[in-house]
Amino acid sequence: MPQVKIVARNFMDMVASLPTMKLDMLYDNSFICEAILRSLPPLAKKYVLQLLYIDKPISAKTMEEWVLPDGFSKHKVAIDRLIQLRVMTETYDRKKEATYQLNPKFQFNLQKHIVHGGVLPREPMPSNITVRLPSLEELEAYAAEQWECFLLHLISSSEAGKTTNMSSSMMKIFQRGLLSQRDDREPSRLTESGFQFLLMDTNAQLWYIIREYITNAEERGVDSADLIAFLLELSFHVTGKAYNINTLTDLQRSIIRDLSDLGLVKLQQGRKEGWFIPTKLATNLSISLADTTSRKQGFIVIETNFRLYAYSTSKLHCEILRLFARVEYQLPNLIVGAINKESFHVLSAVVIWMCGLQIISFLQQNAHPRVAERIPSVPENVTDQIRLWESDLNRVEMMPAHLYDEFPSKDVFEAACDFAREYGAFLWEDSKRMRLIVKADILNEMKEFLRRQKQ
Amino acid sequence: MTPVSSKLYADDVSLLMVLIDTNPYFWSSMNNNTSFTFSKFLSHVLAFLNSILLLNQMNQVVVIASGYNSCDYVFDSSTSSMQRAECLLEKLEDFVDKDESLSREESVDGVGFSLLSGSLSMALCYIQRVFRSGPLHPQPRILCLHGSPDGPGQYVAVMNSIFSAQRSMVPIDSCAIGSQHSAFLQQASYITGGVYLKPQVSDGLFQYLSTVFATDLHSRGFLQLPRPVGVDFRASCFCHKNTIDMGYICSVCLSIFCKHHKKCSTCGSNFGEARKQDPSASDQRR
Amino acid sequence: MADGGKVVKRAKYKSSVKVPGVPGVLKMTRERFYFMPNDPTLTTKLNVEFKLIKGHKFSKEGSSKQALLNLTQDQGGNYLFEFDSFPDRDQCRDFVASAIAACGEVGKATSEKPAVPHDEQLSATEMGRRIKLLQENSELQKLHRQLVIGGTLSEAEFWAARKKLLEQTENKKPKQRVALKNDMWSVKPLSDGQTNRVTFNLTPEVIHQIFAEKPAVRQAYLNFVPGKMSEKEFWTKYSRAEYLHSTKNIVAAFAEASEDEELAVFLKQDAMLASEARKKIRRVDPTLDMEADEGDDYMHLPDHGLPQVETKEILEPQYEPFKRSFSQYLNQHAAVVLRGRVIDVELGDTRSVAEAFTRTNQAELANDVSDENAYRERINKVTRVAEIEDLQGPRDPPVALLSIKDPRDYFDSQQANAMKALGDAETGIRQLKFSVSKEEAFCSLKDSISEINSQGLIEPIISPEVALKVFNGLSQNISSTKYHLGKNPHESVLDQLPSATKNELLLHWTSIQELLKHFWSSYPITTKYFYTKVTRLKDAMSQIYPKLQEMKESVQSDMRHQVSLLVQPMLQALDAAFAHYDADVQKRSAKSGERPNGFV
Amino acid sequence: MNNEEKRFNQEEEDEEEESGRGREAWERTYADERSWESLQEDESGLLRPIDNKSLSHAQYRRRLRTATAARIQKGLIRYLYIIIDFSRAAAEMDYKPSRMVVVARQVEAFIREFFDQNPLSQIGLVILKDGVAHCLTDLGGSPEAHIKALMGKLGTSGDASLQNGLDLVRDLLNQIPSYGHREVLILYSALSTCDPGDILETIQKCKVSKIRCSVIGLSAELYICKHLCQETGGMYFVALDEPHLKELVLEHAPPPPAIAEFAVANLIKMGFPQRAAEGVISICSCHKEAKVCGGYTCPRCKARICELPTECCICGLTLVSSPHLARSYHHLFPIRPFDDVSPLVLKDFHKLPKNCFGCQLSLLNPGNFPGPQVACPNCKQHFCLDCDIYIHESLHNCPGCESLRNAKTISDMEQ
Repeated sequence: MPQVKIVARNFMDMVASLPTMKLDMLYDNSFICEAILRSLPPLAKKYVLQLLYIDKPISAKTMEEWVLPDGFSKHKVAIDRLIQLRVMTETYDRKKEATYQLNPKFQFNLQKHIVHGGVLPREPMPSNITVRLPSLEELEAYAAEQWECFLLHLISSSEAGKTTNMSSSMMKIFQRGLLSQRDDREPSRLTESGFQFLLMDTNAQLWYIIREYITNAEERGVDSADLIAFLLELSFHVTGKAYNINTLTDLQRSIIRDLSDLGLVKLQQGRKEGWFIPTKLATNLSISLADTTSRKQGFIVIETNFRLYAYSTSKLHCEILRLFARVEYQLPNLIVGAINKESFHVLSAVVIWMCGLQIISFLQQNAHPRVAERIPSVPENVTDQIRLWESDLNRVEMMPAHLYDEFPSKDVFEAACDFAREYGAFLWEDSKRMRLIVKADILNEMKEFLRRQKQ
Repeated sequence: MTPVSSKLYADDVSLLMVLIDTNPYFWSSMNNNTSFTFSKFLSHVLAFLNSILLLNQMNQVVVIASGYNSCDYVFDSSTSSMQRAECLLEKLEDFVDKDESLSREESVDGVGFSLLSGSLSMALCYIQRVFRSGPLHPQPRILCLHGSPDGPGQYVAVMNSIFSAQRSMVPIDSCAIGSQHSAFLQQASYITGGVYLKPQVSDGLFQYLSTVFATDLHSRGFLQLPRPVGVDFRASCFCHKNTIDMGYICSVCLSIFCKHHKKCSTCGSNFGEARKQDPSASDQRR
Repeated sequence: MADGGKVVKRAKYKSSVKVPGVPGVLKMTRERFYFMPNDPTLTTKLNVEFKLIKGHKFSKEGSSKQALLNLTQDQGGNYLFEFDSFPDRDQCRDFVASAIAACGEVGKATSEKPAVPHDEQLSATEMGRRIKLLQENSELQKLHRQLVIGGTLSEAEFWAARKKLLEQTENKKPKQRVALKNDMWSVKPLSDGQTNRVTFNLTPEVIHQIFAEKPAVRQAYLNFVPGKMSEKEFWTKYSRAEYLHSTKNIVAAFAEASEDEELAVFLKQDAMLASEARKKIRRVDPTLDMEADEGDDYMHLPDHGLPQVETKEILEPQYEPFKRSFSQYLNQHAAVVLRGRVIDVELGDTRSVAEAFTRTNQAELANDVSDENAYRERINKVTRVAEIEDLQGPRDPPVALLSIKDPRDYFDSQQANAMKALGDAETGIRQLKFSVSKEEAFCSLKDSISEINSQGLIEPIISPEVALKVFNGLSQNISSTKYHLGKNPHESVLDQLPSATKNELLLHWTSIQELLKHFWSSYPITTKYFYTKVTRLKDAMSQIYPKLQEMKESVQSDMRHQVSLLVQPMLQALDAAFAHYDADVQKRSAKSGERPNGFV
Repeated sequence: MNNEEKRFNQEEEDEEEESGRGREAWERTYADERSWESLQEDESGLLRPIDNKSLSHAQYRRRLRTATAARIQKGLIRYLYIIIDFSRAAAEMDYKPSRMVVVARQVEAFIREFFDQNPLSQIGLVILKDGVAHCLTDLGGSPEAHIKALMGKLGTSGDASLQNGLDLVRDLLNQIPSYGHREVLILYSALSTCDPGDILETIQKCKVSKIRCSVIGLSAELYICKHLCQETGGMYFVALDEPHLKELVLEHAPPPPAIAEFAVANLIKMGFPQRAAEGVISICSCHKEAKVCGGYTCPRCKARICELPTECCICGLTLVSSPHLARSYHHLFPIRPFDDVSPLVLKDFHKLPKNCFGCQLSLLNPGNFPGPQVACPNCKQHFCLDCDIYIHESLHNCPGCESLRNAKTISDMEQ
C-alpha cells in the first residue's frame, strides 16, 4: 500500500529519534511523561504500570513468563519501544541476564501524577483580563477554516481566498513531495502522495505537516527537542482557555505564530497583552494517530447512478472532489457532480499513480450521516466500477519501440524477426505487409544487423 | 488499506466497570482483624483508577458501589468534569449515608452480604447501553472488588447476570479482598473468561490491580494471566447438601437429589409413572 | 429395473460360450435365481439357490466380447449367462456377489448361535446393506469379526447399535409412501426443429398418473393390450391423441377419430369419469363453500381465470364429445391427488398398475353405496369445521402451576461444594462470628472516606518491597501453571506412538467401547436374555483386560509412559463396568429376582 | 384445491417478475427495501423516518404480558424437532435471496439461541422434500452438528408432505422418555400439503402422543396448519417479512408453559462429571482422539467426554454441570413485566428520577420533560425502554429489586 510512506509517522517516533540526553531532559516535565505513556503500545503501557512502584531491576525472564507463545512479537515490540524511548533501561546483571528498570524520573513523575493528578503547563489567564473568548464551536470553526485555507494554499495558491502569512519558503517545504512542478511556467501538479495527502483525515494531514515542520526545524536554527517539548506542552493546554503570550520564549512566540496559521491556536490581542487560545487541533497533538476520534461530520451522498452530492460549503472539498469527479454545479452549500470514466481518466492524467481504493475510502469516510448507517455506505456498483476503471487504467503498459517496414525482401524480414526474437525484443510482426515492431533498446543492434543484411 | 474503524479507535481503549464492596460490617471486621482498612483500600483503588485513566485518554471508568442495603453509581469518568477518580469520594459519602438510612435492623450478627447481584445487573445494563451507542465503543469489562461473603438469596440473580455477561462476551474479573473466597465470583470469572484472584498480600492490592487487572482485553490475547484453580462444577444435593457426581434432577424445578424420592421437596410435584425406561428404547436412542 | 431385493434382466442362458443360447429373463432374489426362457415351450427353466453357488466369473468389459456371467456351482456345474449390455451384467454380478456373501454370513450367524432370542429372520435387502457396510468399512469389519464371529455378540445386537449407519447406506427410497405429484402432468410434445416428428416420453410414474386420472384410457389399455395391439402401439396412439388435443383442432381430431376407432377412445370425453362424477357429487364435503371465493377478483374471469383452453367457436353437435375442458381435467387431477396413493404396486409393469386401479375403483364403487362411517366422518367433520374461530374462546389448554418453596436451596447446592473445593469453609465460619452495631460500622466507613477526601491518598500507595514481592509471587504462580499446561497440548499423543502400537491400541479401544455400550445399554436387567448377554459381555471384557496389561509392558520404555496413560482410562472404564456388574448381581441375589427399579 | 392456489400465486409471482425484470439487480435491491415506506409526514408536513422503536416496544410488551403472567411450570427439558420445508415452494424469491436461504439462516440463529436458553434440551432436524421427509439429524445437544448438517443439505425440489413429516417425527419422538416435552416446529413454505393418506388422522395421533406442534408459515395461512396447531396446543403464525419471521422463530426459544394434562414430573438421573485432572491423556469417546487434560469423565462408566452438556455415548447417562442447571433457573423465577409509567404520573415529573436506574441514560426528552419509561412494580424504579428489553430478554433480574435488600425480602415472600 503506497499510503504507508505518506502517513504521518507517530509523533513519538520523532521523540524516540532524539539524542538520549535530550530525551532525559524531556522527562523532567510530567505531562511529557504522560504523553509518552499514552503513545505507547498497549502491552508497553501495561508493563510500565506494573513496574510503576518497583524500584529494583526486573529480570527479562520474569517478564517473559507472562507472555503467551503467540504474543512474543508484541512483547518484543513493546520492550524495544520502551528501551528506545528510554522509559525503561536495560541492564545486565552479573549473571549476564537482561534486567529492566523504569527510568526513575519517568517513574517518579507518573507516581506523582497518579496520586496528585497532572499539573498544567501554565495557568490560564483570568477571564476579567481577557475580552470575551470564542466559544468552543467558534474555535472549532476557526481552526477548520484556518486549516482549510492552509491546505488550499498548499495545493493551489490561486484558489485560496485569504492569504496566510506563512512564509512562502515554509510553504515550499511543505509542498515538497506533495506537488511536482516541471518548470515554473505550468502550474504545479499534485503527486500521488499529494493526492493521498488530501484524502487523509485532518489529523493525519496535521501530523504530516507538523512532522515536516519539525524535521526542518534545524535548518531554521530551531532545536527540534525544544520544538517537540513545546508542541507536547501545547497539547496539554485546555482547549478554549486563554494563555498569556508573554509566558512564552521568543522562539515559542514565533512557533505560535506559525501554528496559528495552521489553526492550532488562535491569537488574540487584548489592551495591554496578547494571549493564545489552543484549539482542538492543538490538544489532539499528543494523541497517537491510532485514536483520532475527531470525526468530521460526513457530507457526501453518492448514488447508484454515480451521481454525487456533497453538502459542503468548503472550497477545499470542492477542490478534492474535482480531482476525481466532474462537478456539474455548485450551490452555496451543495456540490453536485458525477463520477464517470472521463473524469477518472483526467484524474489519472493529473496524478501519476493513483489508487481507486483511496477514493472509495474517502467516499466512505465522508459519507453523509443518512447514508453512513446504510451498509455499504457507497453502493457496490460504484465501488466495483471504480475498481474496474482503475484496473483498466494500468491495463496497458507502454514501452518505447520502433517500427520497421519496407523490408527489401521476405527473407530479410524473416531474418530481422528472428534477430529480434533472439534478443527477446520482438514485439509484433505483420508478415504479409512485412512490418515489424521491436523494442527501442536494441535499436542500434537492429541498425547494425540490417546494415549487414544490406551487403 | 486498514478498515476505517480500526484506524479511528485504538484496540486497547477500554471501559472498566468497577464494583466496590462498601458493606460496612465487612469493612469494620477488616479493620478489626487485619491492617487493611477501607481507607487503604480506597487509596489503592483510586490510584488504580487514575492510572487506568492515565493510560489512554479515552479509557472510561465507571464505579458502582454495592452497599449493604442498596447499590448506586458513584463515579462515571465520561460525565464527570475532571478525569480524576477522587471525584467519587463525595458521591460515595452520600451513598453511604443513603445506605445507612435504608437499613432497618440495628445490628447484624456476622458480616452479612453486600448486594453483588444488584451492582452486577446495573453494570451490565450500563454496558448494554455502551454497546447500543454504536460500532465504536470502548471494550467493556467488569471488575468486582468484593469481600463480603456470598448472599444465598442472590444465587439465581448472580447466575443470571453471569450468563448474560457471557452472552455479550463481557469478562468479569474478580478480586476477592478479605480473607474469604467467593464461590460466586469464582464461577463468574470462570464462565465469562475473566480472572479470579485472591491477593495473598492485601497491602499489595495496587500491585495486583496494576499487574493483573489493568490488562486490557486486547493485550490479554498475548499475556498469560493467573488461571483459576480448577472450578468444581459438581452440584450438591438439596436434601443433604453433600457433593454428588450422580444424582436425580426434578424435571419440573431442576432441584437435585442424591437418591430417588416419591415427591419433589422443592416444587411438590409427584414423580408418578414412567420410572422405567425400557432398554430397547434407550438402545435405539443411540 | 432393480432394487436391493431383486434383479430382473433379459439374458441368454448358454451351455457354453459358443452356442447362441436361449433368450429369456433372469430373475435374482437374495436366496435364489430363476431363469425363464421367452419361449415357454422350452424346458430350460432354472431355479437355483445361491447357497449352492460358490463363485462367479465374468468376461472383460469393453472388448467386442459378449457380456458374460458365469456362476460356478460347488459340485462342478456352472451356469453361463449372456446379457444384452455390460451394465446389466455388472449389476447382476454385484448382486450375485453380495448374495453369495450373504448366504455365507447368514449361514455363519445362524449356525453359531441359534439360541439367541429375537434374532429375527432378516430381509434380504437388510442383509445386503450390512454386507456392504462391512465391505466398505474395514474397521467395522474387524470389530464384526472379533465380536460377532467371535461369538460375543449376536448379529442382531451388533447391528442394533448401528441403525443410523444402515439407514445411511440404505438406497435412497425411504419407506414413506409418496403422494402423487402435485403439479399437473401434461405431455409436452418435444418436437425437434427440422423434422415435424413429435416425441412424448412416458415414465412409469407418468403412466401411473394417466391411469389414475383417465379411467377410460386405463380401460382401453386393459382391453387392447396386448391382445389387439402391442404396448408400444397403444401409447403411440394415445400420444397421438394427446397431440391432437394440444393442437386444439377439434375438427381434425374428429376427422381422425372417425377413421380410427381406437384413437376415438382417447379423443372422446371420458365417459367413465362422467359416471363417477355423479357418484362423487354425493360425497362432496358439505362444508366446502362454493361461494367462498365470490369476492375474489378472479371471479369475473370465466372459468376461474384459468388459461382459455376451449376454442370459442360454435361447434356442430357431433364434435361435442371431442371438446375437452381444461377445468374438467384440472378437477380430475386434483381429485386424484387428494385421494392420495390408493394402489401400492410395483410401478414397473403397466398392466398390474392398470388392474390395480380398476380393482380399487370397483371396490370404491361397491362400498360407496352404503358407506355409513364415511357419512358419520363427514358429519363430525362438519361440526369441527363449521364453528367460526373468531367466536370461539382461546383454545389453549390449562397450564400447570409451579410453586418453588425456597429458592435458597439452589444456592446452597452450589455454595457447599464450592467452599469445599476452595478448602477454606472454616474461615467463612470464623468470619460469621462477629458482630458490630450499625452506627459504628457505617461511621468508620464514612470516616475513612472523609479521611481520604481531606488528606488525599495515602502515600506511598505501596512500598517498593511489597510491590516487588507481589509481582514475583504472581510471576511464580504464572510459571507454575504454565508448566502444568503440558509441552504441546495441540498435537495428538497418538501420533507419537509407533503405528503398530497405535493400531493395536485403537482396536482394543474400539472393541472395548462397543462392548461397554452393549453392557450399559442392557441395564436394567429385565429379562433372562439381558442377563445372559451381560454375563457374555463381562467375560469378553475380562479377556481384553489382561491384553491391555501386557500391551502396557510390551511397548518400549520411551513410549511406555504415554501408553500407560492412554490405557489407564480404558482400564478404569472396564473396572467401573465390573464393579457395576458385581453390585447388580449382589442386589439381585439380595432382593431375590425382584426387578430393580429403572435406576441402576 | 391446492393446484388452483398454486396456479394463482404462480401468476402473481410472474407479475412480480415482470415488474422486476426491467431493473438491474442492484436497482431492485433498492426497490425491494421500499425505503419510501419508512417515511412519515409530521404535523408540519415534513418527511421524517418513522420511529418504530416505541411501536415495536409496545408489541414486545404485549408478548411479555402473555409470556410471564403467572408463576407456571415450563417445559425445561424439551425434545424439539424442527421440520423445514425445502419443497419447490421454498425456492420462491419473495424473501431475498430465497425462502430457503432465509429460513436456513433463521434456523441457525434459532438453534444457537435455543441451546443457550435450554441447555438440557435437544433438537433434531427434518426436511420436507419430494413429498417425503428426510431425517437430517436426530435428537442431539450440539448446535454445531445440526447447523453443519443443515448447511450441507440446502436445495429445494418436489412437494411438501406435512403428513410424512409428522409421521416420521412422531415415531422418533415416541422413543423419548415421558418427562421430556415433545415439540415440533414446522417452517412451512408451501401452500399445500401433498399427502399419501388422510392427514387428519395423523394430527389426531400427534395429539395422542402429546406432541406440541407449532407452524410458522412463509406464504399464507393454511387451514390444515391452523387445525394442527389448535389440536396440539401449538402456535401458528404466518411471517410477513424476514424480521417478522426472525421474531416468530425466536419466540420458540424460551421454554413453553407446560400444559397441565401433558406435564409429567419425574426424576431424571444425571451425572455431574469432574474435569479431568491435569496431565491425564485419554481417548475421548466422542471424537476418538487422544486428549491431553481437559475434558470430563463420566461418573458412571468412566468414559471421556469432550464438552457438556451431553449424553454419555457409552452408558447413555445425561451429563451436565451445575451451571447448566443454573442457566435454566431464570425460567423458574421469572421477573414481573414492568409497567408503563402513565402520562398522568409523568405530569409532575419533578419527583421522578431523571435517569434510567439501570444504565443511567437520561429519561428526559430533548424538551426536558420525561420521555417514555417503565417502572418495576416491585421496586418502583424507573427504566428506559432498552433496559426493559435487555432485562427481560437477557438479564432476567431487575437491578432495582436486586439492589434493594428490603425490596428483595418482599419479593422473596411472594415466591
